Amino acid sequence: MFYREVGQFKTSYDADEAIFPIAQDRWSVIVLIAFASLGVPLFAGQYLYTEVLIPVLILSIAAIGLNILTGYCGQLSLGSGGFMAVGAYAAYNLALRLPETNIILVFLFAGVMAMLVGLLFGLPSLRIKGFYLAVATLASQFFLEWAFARVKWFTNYAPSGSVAVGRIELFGIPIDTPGKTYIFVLAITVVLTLAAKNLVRGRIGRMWMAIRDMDIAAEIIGIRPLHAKLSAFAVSSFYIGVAGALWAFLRLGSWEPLAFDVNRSFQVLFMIIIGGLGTLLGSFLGAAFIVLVPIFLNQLPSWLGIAMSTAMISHIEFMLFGAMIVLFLIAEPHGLARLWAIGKEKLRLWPFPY
Amino acid sequence: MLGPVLETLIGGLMTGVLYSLVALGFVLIFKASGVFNFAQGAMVLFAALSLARLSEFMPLVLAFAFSVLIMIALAYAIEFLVLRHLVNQEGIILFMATLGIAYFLEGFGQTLWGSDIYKIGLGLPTNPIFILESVFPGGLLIDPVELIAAIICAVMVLVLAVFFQVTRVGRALRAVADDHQAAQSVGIPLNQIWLMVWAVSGLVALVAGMMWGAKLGVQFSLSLIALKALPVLILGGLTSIPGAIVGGLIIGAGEKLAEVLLAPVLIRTFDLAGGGIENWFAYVLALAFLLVRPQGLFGERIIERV
Amino acid sequence: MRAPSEHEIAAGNVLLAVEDVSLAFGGVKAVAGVSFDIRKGEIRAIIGPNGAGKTSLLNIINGFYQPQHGRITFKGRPRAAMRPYDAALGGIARTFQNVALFKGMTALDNIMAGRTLKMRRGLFWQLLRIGPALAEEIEQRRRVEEIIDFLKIQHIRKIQVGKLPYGLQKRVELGRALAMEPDLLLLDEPMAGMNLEEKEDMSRFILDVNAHYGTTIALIEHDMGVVMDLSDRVLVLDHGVKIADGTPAEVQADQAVIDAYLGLSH
Amino acid sequence: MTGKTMSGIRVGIALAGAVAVAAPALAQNEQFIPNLVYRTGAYAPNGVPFANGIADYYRLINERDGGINGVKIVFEECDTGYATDRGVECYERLKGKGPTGAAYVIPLSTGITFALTEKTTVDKIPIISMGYGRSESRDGSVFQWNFPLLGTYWTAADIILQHIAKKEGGFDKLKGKKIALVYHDSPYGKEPIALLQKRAQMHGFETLFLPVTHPGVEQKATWLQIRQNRPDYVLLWGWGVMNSTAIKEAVAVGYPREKMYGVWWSGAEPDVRPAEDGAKGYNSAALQHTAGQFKLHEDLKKYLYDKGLGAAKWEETGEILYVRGLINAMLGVEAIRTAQERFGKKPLTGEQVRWGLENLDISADRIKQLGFEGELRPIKVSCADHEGTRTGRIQTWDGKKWNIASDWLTSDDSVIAPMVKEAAAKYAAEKKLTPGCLVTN
Repeated sequence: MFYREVGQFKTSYDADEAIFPIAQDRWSVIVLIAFASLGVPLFAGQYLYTEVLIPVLILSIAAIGLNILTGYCGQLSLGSGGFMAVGAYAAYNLALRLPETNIILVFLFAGVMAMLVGLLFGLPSLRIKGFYLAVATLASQFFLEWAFARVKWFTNYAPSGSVAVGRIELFGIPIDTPGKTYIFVLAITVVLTLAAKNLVRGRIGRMWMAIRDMDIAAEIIGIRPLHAKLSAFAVSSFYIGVAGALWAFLRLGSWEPLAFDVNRSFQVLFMIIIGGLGTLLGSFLGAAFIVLVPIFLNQLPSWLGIAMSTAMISHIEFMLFGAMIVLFLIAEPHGLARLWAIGKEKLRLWPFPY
Repeated sequence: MLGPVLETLIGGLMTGVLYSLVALGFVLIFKASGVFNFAQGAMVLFAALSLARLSEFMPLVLAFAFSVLIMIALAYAIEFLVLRHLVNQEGIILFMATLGIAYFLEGFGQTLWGSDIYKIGLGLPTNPIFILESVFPGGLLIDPVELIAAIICAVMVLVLAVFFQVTRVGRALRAVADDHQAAQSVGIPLNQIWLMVWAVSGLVALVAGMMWGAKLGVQFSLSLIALKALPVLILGGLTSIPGAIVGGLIIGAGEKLAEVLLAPVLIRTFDLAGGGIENWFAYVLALAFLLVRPQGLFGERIIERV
Repeated sequence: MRAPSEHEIAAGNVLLAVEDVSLAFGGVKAVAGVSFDIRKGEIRAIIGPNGAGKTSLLNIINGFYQPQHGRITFKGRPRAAMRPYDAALGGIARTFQNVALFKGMTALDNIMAGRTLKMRRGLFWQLLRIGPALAEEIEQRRRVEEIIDFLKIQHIRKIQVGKLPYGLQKRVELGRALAMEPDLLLLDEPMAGMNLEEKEDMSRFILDVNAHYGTTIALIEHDMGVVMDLSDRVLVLDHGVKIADGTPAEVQADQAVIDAYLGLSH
Repeated sequence: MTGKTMSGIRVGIALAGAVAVAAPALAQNEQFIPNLVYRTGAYAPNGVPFANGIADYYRLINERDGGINGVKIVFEECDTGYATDRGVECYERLKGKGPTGAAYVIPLSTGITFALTEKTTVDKIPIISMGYGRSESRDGSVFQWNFPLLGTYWTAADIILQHIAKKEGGFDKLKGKKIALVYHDSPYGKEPIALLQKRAQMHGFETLFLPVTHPGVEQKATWLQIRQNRPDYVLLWGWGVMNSTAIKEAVAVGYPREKMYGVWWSGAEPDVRPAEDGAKGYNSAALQHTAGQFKLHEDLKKYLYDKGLGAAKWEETGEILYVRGLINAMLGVEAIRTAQERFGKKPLTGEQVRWGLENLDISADRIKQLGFEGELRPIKVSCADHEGTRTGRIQTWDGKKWNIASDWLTSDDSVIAPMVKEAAAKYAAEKKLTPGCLVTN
């Protein structure tokens, strides 16, 4: 009853092509964004900002990026960490060498550089598929990790190999508190998410999905695999690069290449598997899941008043993620997002059983 | 100059043998069930941990026997809990599922067995052997542990080859590898075969874990050798046992030679902060190969049908 | 047997000609020296027993397989082989024996995907989805809705095609092919696995497409009744070799055909 | 089950105990201390004993003394896995806990120390990086919140070089020699490079830097290069599984262990034990203390282990890294005690504890009183010197235990001080800081 689309007639294709054709969806998204930007700052403390909201938002951008490539276009990548590193170091170097550059431009540059590198490493996807491609993306992961540790110019000859960013400001306003950082990240996330939503429901998104579902048939209706795959690599790497720069600048502040190692790649992949392959909502749910579970596990023993060692918590985290991935792949390949959709379906009929 | 190069080559080849051993586990599973088992590395860790911890209480032989049982139980659990539910899924989904299994096993293994460094005391000689001392100054170095590992690996491959060629189970396995449905239609029970093949690759993991463990100690990082075996597979072809062996040797020798010979040149030319190129070099080598010959050295050509 | 249509009058205007084409897999000859043509506006049937090389021939026409020998002339342009993309660009659409839809997408998106070639706006406009990109999308949507109406699949528009029954999937696939506004439509067993009612529906759609859009159609079909009803001309293959070519009546009377095919199935 | 898993569980019990006390009472008389550790992953073999030492000392203070002057210590562990980003996460998660927030943070990783350096300045929480961290951070006028107590990596490298020079008969004898550094490819491993380069320039020896990729199990090529380049000495800056692997590989290529010198993080039992007899003769720097039980252990036994409250196994309490954990925790507790003298016997803020650290002055008598005699030399911290003392020794593994193999060696400040000054000035310039001592009211 609460989620009814009955009675909402679309009188034009224009209306049906709107970004959220169902009124409840439209309103809930508007309310959600309004709440996130206006409501949350009323009560959020520093911990909620820096440990939950900011990391979830930034990782969601990375997850959207990987979801475009893997979930929408069907090209498995284990190189997200490397592309995040490209974004981080590109942003670092631009901010370092042209300190007057607007921070928005810095992040755009990060995305563009990651996009170019992504295009380069996406080229093999034309010849190789599936886990062969996954292994090829691992090659890029290891190479990039190595390059940022070894080429001294990237780290401005820092003897430790660790780099740090200074003050960040936007149009003269310093982004120095968790609250401001959050709003800034939120704005970027909203813009990038809406752009991704537009892409995946238009011509390009259909091209990606066609390649994913059946690349041979796609070619026959005039979709060039080269075009589709490379555009997916480009857009995906752009998002991941921006996420990497945000992660480095607004979350870590100081980092070394290990912050973007292969575990980061796995982490982002797990987000989209658990959240839902080929859904944008899933990218958010997956990121939230991956961020919240360790926090939750750490709190759990004290809530329950039982003894659990630090090592045990870590091990459980490993086991839980592993089990969740298998479970989702078996039971619900579309992940948390699908569970959400089923829930919505139920709400549509509630309280009537049919 | 020749001495060091030869020595690096020998060292690389022997490391390569150990890679082959891990890659072999991958190949077996892929051949029979089409699953690209990323958890092979975690299985190596798990097997080695079992062996190391059990051997603290009992003679090594007994510990080995128990570990074999544990690996078979593990194979059964994987088949029963995971694979059975993912029949007919795309390869990529199965691959991701094994990623999940790998994570689970890493946590589970450490919960069960601990996360310290453990010893596997095979009583192998550790001091280096030098050969051809008359030809090269200082002789050529050979690590006896690796030499023994190489021999064990060779025996292992021989046994597997015989197993596949001669036994009834082996023939059934090959039939399954060729065509699942056809094999099923002539009455070969798929589930049993899969169980079998996971158990065998568990055994291979145990041997690999034993050799690596004897060399370096058993510790969490063992699971990372899965990442080392991937380029080997790409190079050798996913379905070929000889491919895994030859691929391992090429990757092992290639990466060590690159590190010793190429890295110093790169460092000088580009003013790098150190070498350490072997990690990606193996992958780039495999990738370059892949672009030329997508099915790998010995792999079967993949023909796509509409 | 239907009355000669107006298209047959226009016959003689060749859209696609295949000359002496051969294709072998390993040692097996799938197609051996086949020559035939498809005329503008006609409905051309390709028949033959299993393994006769029918599907292989379609695959050669739209560039899936590269023939080892022979020449294809499409719209007056001869070439040794097609590429699938070039075929699509040139206006060749097709459906498959085992439906080749994009299973994760809705029926609407599947058909919209068929209009990819008609859409021009690049990444930037797509990102914003305002102005030209939105206008283009809405324009194409309008065309696609016509096809949806025509195939009477309005009710399944927003359902993932993987969840649809087989018959409807076939219809969506036809819709996707039609969305390309093809000059030549290749149908590989469009009625396989359908019940009588569905077959009648599908026959009606095929005839309507031919009449309504003037689309040239080449189809592979096993049901001889359907073939005789629908087609203007029939090509008969057996073991990769052409054994007859002519009107349904001529083919039906051909001794070689009766021996190789009709004789066996009747 | 035996071993570390079990001991881990015992820590858990101890931990939950503390939390259970904390939660219902909402007691305000508690000092919260976060504990960044790693009990899992590639570095667990070294992380676990250290974490146990810290945990046991805090518990001992609570059990024996009822806290620091009556202020109970509440601590919480967070597993970083030695990963910098996890470390930052842990820090952020724990920094605000307790009535006054975190007293100080012990990152137990140079990478995490680097990452936290700027954050702690904003949050006003001091970092104790005992025997690690940024070498230039001993300059308290620039790095006001960093305390690399007992010695930085420049100190460590200098002590080792002094020992080698002594063996060779003076620094001038190093001319033409070749010294290799096998290092963990992270900020930790890279720290000594600057000092080695400086000393190489001064004395004319050659250097060879060989990075080892995380986690350090892949060192075959590294050691083949060592065999082929035949350096006169090999310095090892490894951690966790990398150390034991390095020694094993040295055995495999026949490099004499007597010529290998590890930093003090490469000189504990887990590093040499897996190599068995092969490690015999291997040297490492020692951070003032040695292995073995000492006076404090009487209390540890009486108040913790006899009651089953200890985090480790009793036999493990004499291990090097466990002892180091004890010392680290003790220095932190003493800093709080020092600060309490000025700010009152109540839970203190990080800012107040920082004052305690900067005015930390532990005399020989006090060390004896604390039960650490023989494990630590007097330490006096000041704004100009956040290191407090820079003296160490060299120890050698005889196959069974570590033996002290040198006199006390103090790093040469005529070499290091200018380097610190330069590096700190560069940092201050980059961050636009005005150097100066921090005054806390």
